[in-house]
Amino acid sequence: GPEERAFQEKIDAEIKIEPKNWMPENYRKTLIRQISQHAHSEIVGMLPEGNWVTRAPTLKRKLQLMAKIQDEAGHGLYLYSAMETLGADRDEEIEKLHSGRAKYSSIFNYPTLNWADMGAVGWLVDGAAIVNQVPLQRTSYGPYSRAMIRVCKEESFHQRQGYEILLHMMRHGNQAQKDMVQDAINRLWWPSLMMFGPSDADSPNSAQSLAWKIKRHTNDELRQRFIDQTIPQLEILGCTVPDPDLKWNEERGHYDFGAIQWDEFYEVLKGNGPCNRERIETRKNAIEGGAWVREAAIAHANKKQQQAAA
Amino acid sequence: GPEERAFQEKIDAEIKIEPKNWMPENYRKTLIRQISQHAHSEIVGMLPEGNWVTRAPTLKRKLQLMAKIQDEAGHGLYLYSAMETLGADRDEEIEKLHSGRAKYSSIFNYPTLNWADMGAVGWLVDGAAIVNQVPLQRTSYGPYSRAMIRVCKEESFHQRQGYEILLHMMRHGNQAQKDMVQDAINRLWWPSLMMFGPSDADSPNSAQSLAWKIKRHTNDELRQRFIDQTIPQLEILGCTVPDPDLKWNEERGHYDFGAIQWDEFYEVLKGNGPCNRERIETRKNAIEGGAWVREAAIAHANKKQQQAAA
Amino acid sequence: MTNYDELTEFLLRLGDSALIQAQRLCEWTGRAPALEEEMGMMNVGLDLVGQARNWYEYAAERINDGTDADALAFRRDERAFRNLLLVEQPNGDFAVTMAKQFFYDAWQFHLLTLLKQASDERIAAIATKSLKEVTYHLRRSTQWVERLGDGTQESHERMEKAVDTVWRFTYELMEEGDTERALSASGILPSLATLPELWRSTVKHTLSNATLTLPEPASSFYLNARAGVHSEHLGTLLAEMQFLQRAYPDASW
Amino acid sequence: MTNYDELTEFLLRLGDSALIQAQRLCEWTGRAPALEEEMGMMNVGLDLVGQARNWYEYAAERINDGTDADALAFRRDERAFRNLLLVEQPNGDFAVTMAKQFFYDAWQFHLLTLLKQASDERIAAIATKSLKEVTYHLRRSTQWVERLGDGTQESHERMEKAVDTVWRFTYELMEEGDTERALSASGILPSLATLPELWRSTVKHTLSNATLTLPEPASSFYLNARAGVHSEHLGTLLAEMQFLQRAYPDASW
Repeated sequence: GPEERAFQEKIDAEIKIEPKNWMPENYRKTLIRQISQHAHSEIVGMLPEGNWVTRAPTLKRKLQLMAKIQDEAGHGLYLYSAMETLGADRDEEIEKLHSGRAKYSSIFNYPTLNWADMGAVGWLVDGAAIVNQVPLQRTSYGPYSRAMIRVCKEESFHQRQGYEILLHMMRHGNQAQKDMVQDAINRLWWPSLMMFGPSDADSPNSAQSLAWKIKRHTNDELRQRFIDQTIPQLEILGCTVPDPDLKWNEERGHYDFGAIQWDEFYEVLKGNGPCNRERIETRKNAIEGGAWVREAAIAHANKKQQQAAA
Repeated sequence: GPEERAFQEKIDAEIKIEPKNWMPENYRKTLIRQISQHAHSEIVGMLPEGNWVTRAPTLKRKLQLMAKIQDEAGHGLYLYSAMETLGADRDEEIEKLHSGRAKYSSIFNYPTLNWADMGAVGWLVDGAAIVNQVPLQRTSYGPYSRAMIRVCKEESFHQRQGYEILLHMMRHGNQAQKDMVQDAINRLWWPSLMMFGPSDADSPNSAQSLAWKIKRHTNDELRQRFIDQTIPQLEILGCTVPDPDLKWNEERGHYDFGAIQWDEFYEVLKGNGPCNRERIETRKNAIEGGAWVREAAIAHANKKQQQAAA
Repeated sequence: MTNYDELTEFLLRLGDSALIQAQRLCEWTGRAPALEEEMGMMNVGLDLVGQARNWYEYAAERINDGTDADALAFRRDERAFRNLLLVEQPNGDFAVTMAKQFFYDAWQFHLLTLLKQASDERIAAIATKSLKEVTYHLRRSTQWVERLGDGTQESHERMEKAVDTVWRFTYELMEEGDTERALSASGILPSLATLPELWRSTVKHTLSNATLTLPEPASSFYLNARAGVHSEHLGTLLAEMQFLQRAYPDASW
Repeated sequence: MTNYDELTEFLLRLGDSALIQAQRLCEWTGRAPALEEEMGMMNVGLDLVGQARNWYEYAAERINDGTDADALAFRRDERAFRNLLLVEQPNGDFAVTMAKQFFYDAWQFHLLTLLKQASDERIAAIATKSLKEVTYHLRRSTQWVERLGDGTQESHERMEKAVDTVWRFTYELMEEGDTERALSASGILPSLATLPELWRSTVKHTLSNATLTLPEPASSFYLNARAGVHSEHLGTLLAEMQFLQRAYPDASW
């Protein structure tokens, strides 16, 4: 129809779509799914860090990690707000998360097993997230685009901080600490590459999302960009990644890399990852166990309102 | 009456009273109260040790502490059994404990704050308990007397083990460990002396209990005996007790000692000690939270019985 | 253990209390009843770790034996910690957490207000900076105590129970210790004699707004944070918090 | 980290599993549903710490770099622990604790029965001694699984849920690792190839008696105790268990 044509013309002209503008139902649904997944990921992503925030080794590192966790809660909040501008309901979307109908980034289903994981999560996981998200600052939906600008800024900070944790351990640490860093990279490398999603060939929704400028690059393009920018940093650390096929390809101007174990990715996605069950259980307990608190807050606000009206 | 006379004659002749024998109602009640308090003390006494059994520093020390805790559970069992021969009900008596109507040894309301407490509890607390209990091996009620014989034997073992923990820390430990030992003694000394109960002058039930040979010595006699046997051991440790008035009295042939702060004793007895609330709450949660387990065991046994009968 | 002077003891009391309160807040990560509270608790926790660091740095300078803020936080044992008993208590439900937070915030608020006038400039400066943060903390915890106390029947009962659960540890907030009196007498600190009344007045006001019962003042009972005689909860908290510094004593992080 | 040979790895798998299972039992102290169970759990725990010590002593002799059983228990970090994932899981309620105990006991029972035939005499001797204890453990946990499974409606539901909660960690009990295969091939150990079938058969029998559903065999998923890739629960358990050895590295206890 003419509305659809006008919509696509705006998109093509890089004019942002705003909440009150007409939009195709599928655009709305795709965005709700994408933004809510992103919001869920921020919240679930606090849990692997929560495992170490009580054991951070110095006051400085404790402050950094706490600030990062706080930022993630904040990102969750903006993103749920952006999502709500599309007419979705935060509680309903969270309920989908808890019942397994909504996804979140698979990486958070891996356990954090040593302190270097707090560095590697910042460097690799936030690093991969940023590569995914930088183009989303220019995504076609206005509120999402603006949320992304703020999120990216803070995540770049987290990424540098994470890298600095690792660099410090490699430069000033003892052998046990250096082993921790390499161990963390070994465990988190492949899951980080999986964060960009399946290869373009196996990513059926990508074409439409690209046309709508919800996505701006394919999964494989972003994955390559991440690898290309990360390997030089890895070399400065003096570490390796667990991929014997990784090497610079002069001709392509990119790093070649080995085959990703997509079986593992799909297993984790299906709920069979190492920590899926604990993550969802923790979140469900938080929200269900906190129902009485939220009810009290509402009851109290109502009382105050009635008193003010009387 | 003649029954009462016959009863007292048996007592005077050191013949044990057995469950089926006639006994004055007050003798029965006094014994139920005393044995149940003793049983409760064994059980509550596991909790301060439970605080360190997960942190025992070596496999040997862990095994020793676990064995001690197991023995205490065992003592609780025999003692409740002895009490049940008097027609009392274990569940009812435990309910009295949880509702604050029954007492247990006040010492277990003090916190255990360093590893040396595991030694000092064995040496001082079990030590004081033994001094109290050795005469009870000859107490007039048969089942109680027999339980005491077994309990005393195991507690002597615990006492020696506790002392050995302290001796090892003093002889082979570093300064921090020696400080722990002195600290533990400083905290546990006075509460251990209070374990013998108020001075005879303030102990109204003692006379009757002595006549009935439920008790065989006064509180003050037992306290003096404990001090006299403990101070030489203290000197071997190379430690002190926090009592400036303690000194050998050549004339009396006993150690003189300072005034006991009975205010603190009565406060703790009233439920206002440092850990009374936690101790009772833990026990209540264990018994109430485990109700479904006990019900299941009964239901299962009934099913098996019915199947066997069919 | 190094023999700390009175001012050092006082600084550790402030630093340790802030750190342990923050550590309990960290335990809530990902478990709060609402996203806004994840942020709120982490925000308060961040302020408190920052305050702890300021107090520790000053304490370390005074101790002057090569120790530093991290060593004070991560290498002292339970018996050397000087934090209020209140803050080491387990989190319990959100009502217990808020009761602890509110009682602690009210104490910090009035204490820091007094300490702004300290003749020791370092203390006055840290107090002034911290007070800005704590003013917000107190507003937040006051609101929550009121919301939960005067919310639903369930929240009211939980909040009453929470106050009852932690109340006995509040005697420390009502007690002017010998250390403080000596520091005031020597002119380093202003008089803190009014602190108990200020604290009780704030608590009375808020509990009343929250339709909660104000208990009689708690009385002191054996446990004594000033002498490092803690409840049994602190030991396992420290085992977790200090793990890395203990397991890798020569490491730089 | 010292490079352990295959037999050492195998000994640590046995020792670490016994120790961590015992540590979880210690957490129940004073909290069991009946006094008889306080005794029962502590009794099993004692046997297991004793077994752990035997395996560690042999491992320490093989490592032969001055380490000893205590150092293996209290000075290794999470990534060096080789215990089954099952035993590090939190206790949950009594049903979860019993599900863990039963699955572990059944594994130990059949494994030790096979190991009695080991050509390595030290292993055969420890296995023979341990098996007497474990035979009792298995009888006890089997009875409890049956009582709870076929008890009341509530206990049945809790027991079903408990099996479901820990089942995914049982894949390790069904898996003959490369280490074991190599040790069998070199004649040090007898073949352990039948262990999965033996374990599953015992579990099937008991769950059936207990009117509980036997799940499909669990499949392996990333976590891998053989490589020290544990769940997040082990780290805090070790922080507590190892505290004194970590905080006082030069102490003798």
